[in-house]
Amino acid sequence: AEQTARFLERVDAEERIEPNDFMPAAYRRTLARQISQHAHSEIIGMQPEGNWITRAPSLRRKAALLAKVQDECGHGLYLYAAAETLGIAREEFVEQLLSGRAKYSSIFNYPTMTWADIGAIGWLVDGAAIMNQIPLCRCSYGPYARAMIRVCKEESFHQRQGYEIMMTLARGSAEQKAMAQDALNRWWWPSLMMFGPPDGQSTHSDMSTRWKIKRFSNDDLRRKFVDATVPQATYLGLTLPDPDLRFDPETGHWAHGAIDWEEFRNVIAGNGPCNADRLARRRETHESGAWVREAAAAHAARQKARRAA
Amino acid sequence: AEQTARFLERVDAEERIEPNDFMPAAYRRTLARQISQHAHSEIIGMQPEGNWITRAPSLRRKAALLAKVQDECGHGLYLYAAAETLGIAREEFVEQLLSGRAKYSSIFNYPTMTWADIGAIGWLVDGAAIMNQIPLCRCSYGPYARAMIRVCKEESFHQRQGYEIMMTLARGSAEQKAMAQDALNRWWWPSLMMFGPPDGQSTHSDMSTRWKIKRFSNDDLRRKFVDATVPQATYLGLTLPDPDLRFDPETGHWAHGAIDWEEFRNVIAGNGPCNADRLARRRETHESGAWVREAAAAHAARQKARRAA
Amino acid sequence: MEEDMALANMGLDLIGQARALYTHAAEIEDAGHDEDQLAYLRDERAYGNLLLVEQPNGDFAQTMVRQFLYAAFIDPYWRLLTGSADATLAAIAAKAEKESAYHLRHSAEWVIRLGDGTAESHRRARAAIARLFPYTNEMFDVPADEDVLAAEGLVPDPAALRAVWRDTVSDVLGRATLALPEGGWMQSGGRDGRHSEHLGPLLAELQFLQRSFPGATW
Amino acid sequence: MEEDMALANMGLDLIGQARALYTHAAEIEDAGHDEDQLAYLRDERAYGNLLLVEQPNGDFAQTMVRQFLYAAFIDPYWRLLTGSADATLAAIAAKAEKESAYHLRHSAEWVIRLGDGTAESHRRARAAIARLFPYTNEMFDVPADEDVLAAEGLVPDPAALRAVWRDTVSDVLGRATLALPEGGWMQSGGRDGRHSEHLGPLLAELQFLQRSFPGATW
Repeated sequence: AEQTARFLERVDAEERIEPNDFMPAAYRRTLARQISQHAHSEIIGMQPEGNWITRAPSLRRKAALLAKVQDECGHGLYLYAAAETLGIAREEFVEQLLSGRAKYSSIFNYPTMTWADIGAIGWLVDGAAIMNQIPLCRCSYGPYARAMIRVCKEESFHQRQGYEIMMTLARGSAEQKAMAQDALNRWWWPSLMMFGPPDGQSTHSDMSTRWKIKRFSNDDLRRKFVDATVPQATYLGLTLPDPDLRFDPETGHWAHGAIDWEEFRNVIAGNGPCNADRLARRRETHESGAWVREAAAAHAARQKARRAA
Repeated sequence: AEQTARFLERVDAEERIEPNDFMPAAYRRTLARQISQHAHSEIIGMQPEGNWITRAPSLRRKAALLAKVQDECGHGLYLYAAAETLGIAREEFVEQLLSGRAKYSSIFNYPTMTWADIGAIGWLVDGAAIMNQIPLCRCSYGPYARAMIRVCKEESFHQRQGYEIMMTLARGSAEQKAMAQDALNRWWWPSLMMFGPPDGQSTHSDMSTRWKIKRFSNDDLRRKFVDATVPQATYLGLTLPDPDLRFDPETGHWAHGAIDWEEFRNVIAGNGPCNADRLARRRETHESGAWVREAAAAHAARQKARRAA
Repeated sequence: MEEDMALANMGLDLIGQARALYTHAAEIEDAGHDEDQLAYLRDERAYGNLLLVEQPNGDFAQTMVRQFLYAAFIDPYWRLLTGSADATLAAIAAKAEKESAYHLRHSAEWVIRLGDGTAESHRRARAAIARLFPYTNEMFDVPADEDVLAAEGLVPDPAALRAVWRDTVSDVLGRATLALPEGGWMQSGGRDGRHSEHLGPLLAELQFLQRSFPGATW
Repeated sequence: MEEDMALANMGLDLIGQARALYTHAAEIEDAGHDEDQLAYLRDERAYGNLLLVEQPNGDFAQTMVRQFLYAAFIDPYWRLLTGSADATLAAIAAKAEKESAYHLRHSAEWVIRLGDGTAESHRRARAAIARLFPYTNEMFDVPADEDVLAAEGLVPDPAALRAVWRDTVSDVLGRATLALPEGGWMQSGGRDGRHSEHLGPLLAELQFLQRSFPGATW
């Protein structure tokens, strides 16, 4: 109890908690869950964009998309490393993902149907991710905060790239502009859902806020995102698919229409358009790599034995 | 010896030899080899054309190509059935193909690079096959002769289809005409090789002729093919890739330039552009079907047991 | 190889049905289009196919289960469509129904063989059903604007086929010693052009030549 | 996943090299083309790539062996090209050589690990070498018209690299406990646009969007 009090004092003083410091078991559990889910999201998030690497419409776009997907893999790796500092091995996190017990961001269960989806993901999904992640750069747990600083820097680059794809389409032919609008129509609402359930319905928020893992409420972050995105859409000449969207002069914020939380719960529960495909693909990749991992281990063991001899 | 003499008399009298009739062991061996090679050629021949089913340029062409590849499968099946009448099970022939011991027509070791190759195969390869096969409709072995009658009917339909594809391309845009000419350039010489080595170098011909399996020499059949094809190419407005080709007014036949028999021997020996791919593909298909064959057998056995019970 | 032949037969029947329908649609549209225009020059979002039929072949169990689940729906659908007030549509349906009856019989026999075959084939068949079942509900939705056509007696109401489909599937799965999935989430969106990621690469191959040589005749 | 990163790095380096070369080629050609014109709007027969690099990924052994056999050639080739009389080409080569040296080291390490790993990885590595070796001789042929360029000191003679390539491959395969294939038939034709059947579907995906929306900017 005294340790816990001391821990809370340190958190209040904005000190960073490091792996060898004392931390309450629930804090450790919460962080392990959140960081590993975040890592899983990066890894699964490679799939919808990876779907367009072979079909990217120019070499420049192809290189940028491949680099982006590679960055996501890198983010996954930093985040697994940050989660491992909590005393759980990466294999365990991977096993949770493959068995379907662990969650990942529900947005990656939507399919990428056209090239414009690549632009919309960069602009909206990475944009929403950044809103969520910037406060995490000041999270009380040191390794997570440091990983997020690096991730946020790359994400904002991705977000600008995605916006630029949308801009090119919006200023292109009528077909291209229609493709951009269609992608916006499909990705807008799922992006708003990325901030999680409305305040009051969120199950993990209270303690997370107390522990300075979470610094803003879901609704606050969502509001920031909408405020930032509405003028961007206007600039693109595209229409947000929300007839109820309006600027509220009293609050100074944009107010959006009702979100279909039923859809959100369904996708989280495994019923999104691509949940089954995403996990199946991840499992296949993992299984088809088994013989390679075994070979690498066998070779390393033999090398070690040779050196010892 | 008396039986053999009687057998030769029957052959001379143009009687058909049937499965239960006496036949010399060498006759049986020769036929089993020839018919099974012919069957293998049909089965392997599905691959170069199958390569374009998903990319066929219209629904009509797609349906025709799929039907053609299906016909080749059908031909393979009749021919295996004809070969089985010689007392060897189909599994054995398939095993010879998969192990690489059996040969098949070397023409199918060339790749189909453009849509025009589908036209060229129909026109030239099926055309050459028909030249080879029409005399086989009168072959001394009854089951083979009857299978060939059916095969030839379908092949000549395929040949007309191929010619019509070439015609459409030759009368199309400059790019399409160039595509047709390019395919002709690549397929012409391999088609001439389909008739086998020049007379005198052919190893199996003498006895086959005596037994009325073979009725024309390789060079005779090749000459017929060239005579038939030259005016067709002229009609298409395409140029045969042989600067030495000329009409010989004395013989009344077209004389072609020298054939690169070195290439022929190499492709037969397994060194064609696609030999390795063709066999690998056939093996994969065979292996990936193993569990299905086992399931069908297990179900059939269970059904039988149920009926008996 | 016998099975290659049967699958090619089904493929040919299905291409033939598609061509007949496209040609009829192009005639009705009367905008100078033809079957190839409709198949080769539309983008993914303009394709209103069922999600079920764009699912990958996977292994032989997945291919056969997909064909079975579809045939169990489309065979009685064609039968109802033979009564269409549109004579051409009724004629297309009459031909297609004979073909789909064979597809249904053939695929059902395989589902039974695989389900009641070896442990491996049972496992694969079960996995295929689990993977594909969520795409079956969409078949019974009335596509946008089709209610008008149904009211005029031009097309049947697919919802009416739910019971007969369920009976067929339940009977065959029973004989295959496979369980009929109960409840569970159902996917939709194909009718509105919201596709899985499996359709795009198929269209890239399908349309490549037409797109590369615009306006050429093949 | 670490290996995903490394493979993506190689892919990015190779795309970067291709873009630099295409851009330079387009400048020299001076016909208003750009890198994408050269990559996206040429047909298969106009692609003069090595057959080796169009072979399918297959399993991880096949991917790695392919990259290794190529890197063992292209790394010393880039090194020679740094001495090109064409300053742009020399600069492209100087950058590419650093990248290819890494590709060579990385792929060689994997070939050794797989060859000297488990029985299964050894078998797979051996099969990959048997499958891909026939495509290696083509690397040392002087492409049509390049003799003129070589005479002017613009490009090196690839035939001069045969010995160093063989030494590298022989050394790595030796450490991998894998045999260097001796003799055997060698394939060719890629330089003249005579491709295997693996290239067509790759180009269909690569070029699909450019072909579907002619003249659009992306």
